[in-house]
Amino acid sequence: MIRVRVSTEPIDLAAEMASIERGGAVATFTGLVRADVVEGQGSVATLELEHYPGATEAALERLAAEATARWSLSAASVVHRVGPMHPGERIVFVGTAAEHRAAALEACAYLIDRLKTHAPFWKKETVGGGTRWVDARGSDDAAAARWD
Amino acid sequence: MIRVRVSTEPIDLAAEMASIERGGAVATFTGLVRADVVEGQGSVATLELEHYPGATEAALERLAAEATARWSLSAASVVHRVGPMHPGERIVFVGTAAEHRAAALEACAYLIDRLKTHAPFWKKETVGGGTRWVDARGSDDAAAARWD
Amino acid sequence: MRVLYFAWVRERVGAGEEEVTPPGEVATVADLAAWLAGRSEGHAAAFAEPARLRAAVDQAFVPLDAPIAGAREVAIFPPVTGG
Amino acid sequence: MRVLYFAWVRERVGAGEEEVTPPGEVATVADLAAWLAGRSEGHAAAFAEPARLRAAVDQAFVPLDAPIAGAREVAIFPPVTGG
Repeated sequence: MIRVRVSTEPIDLAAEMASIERGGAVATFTGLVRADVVEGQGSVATLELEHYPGATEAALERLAAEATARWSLSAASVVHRVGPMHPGERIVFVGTAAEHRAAALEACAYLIDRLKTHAPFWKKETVGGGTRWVDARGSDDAAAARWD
Repeated sequence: MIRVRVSTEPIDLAAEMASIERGGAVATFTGLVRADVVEGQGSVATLELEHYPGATEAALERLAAEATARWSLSAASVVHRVGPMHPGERIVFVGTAAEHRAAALEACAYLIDRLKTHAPFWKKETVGGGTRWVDARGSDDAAAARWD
Repeated sequence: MRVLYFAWVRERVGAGEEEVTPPGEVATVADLAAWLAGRSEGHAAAFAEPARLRAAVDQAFVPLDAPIAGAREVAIFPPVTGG
Repeated sequence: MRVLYFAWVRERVGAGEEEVTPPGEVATVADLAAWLAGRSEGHAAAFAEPARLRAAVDQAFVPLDAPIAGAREVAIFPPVTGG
């Protein structure tokens, strides 16, 4: 079972968990908006997520399908929020289910690592009254590449 | 925040998730009772978990403290069910929170790997009318040892 | 050909999408960006540093030297930062 | 000294715990298991294969050759299978 969703609605963790609980092992990753402090400007007040409608869903489905094939998953779910949000809110949820724990855990790490570099989302922060687009990080490229 | 619980009550995932959602990254692992098929005897009908009261909680707290120190976690939760349960029910929940995803994901894998070999729980299956104690697996020792 | 822009590329161009008909010698995404840079100051600012650009042709991610012949939709944007 | 048994060790012994006063020459957990084996057929069955046994002394996991001098609680059980 592959489930992919991009939405401006808050992520309902209980519903997402319930949808993937099958097999013997379930792993999840949830990313929350952090109130990062930017030097001299205070902390991030809001985060806005932009994406590429159509291409985003296709990219997430392709990642979920790759993980499902590679680790024989019984379920894979990727939910990403877009639009404006605040620190503490859920921005992304990845859930994987498999017969055994190693498969579920590795596939979950794979999906979030690859999502960071292979899905068309862009983050814009509001800090100290100004806005700025978040720069891509080399460490994310490295994390994604370890699964090649 | 370290939270450890051993209980005969079903594991309430929504409550467990809510208790660890802090920082920027949350990883969880949930183990479910599998309806494993035993050759010639059908599938597992019930699973009973025995533990060593006192020593179990101490072992789980030590593992959670080790993970918290090693990965600078903002939260670590380990909940293990004991007593009789059926296929599909949650037997164990591990949750970790950290600023960044690699720490949360690795600490979560560490906790479930170590729990399997370092906490005093024993599984007894009912299959085809008979019962049998589950044997420890060498693969679990190997998984736990990779964190040494 | 439909061209889409995202994030700061969109902001600099001043539009999320436009219909364009590049001349025949515009063969790759990089050629397209260079050609688009001549349309306005905003376009010029958006496409000034090709190393900071990424692209998709008909929703498939491609390097900037990928051909655009026959493409219906080309998207140009910064490196992604989701998750 | 309090001795605790778990899982199939408990089932074979026929009790979850008992108070025992081993003689002075019983120095290690392995010695204790061998000495306990003489108490009944059930004990003998439980402790027949030391390689299949694990132990804790005062709730700390120890190898079978660990000393038991001064221990208040010794637990003997099969390899753990939780999670």
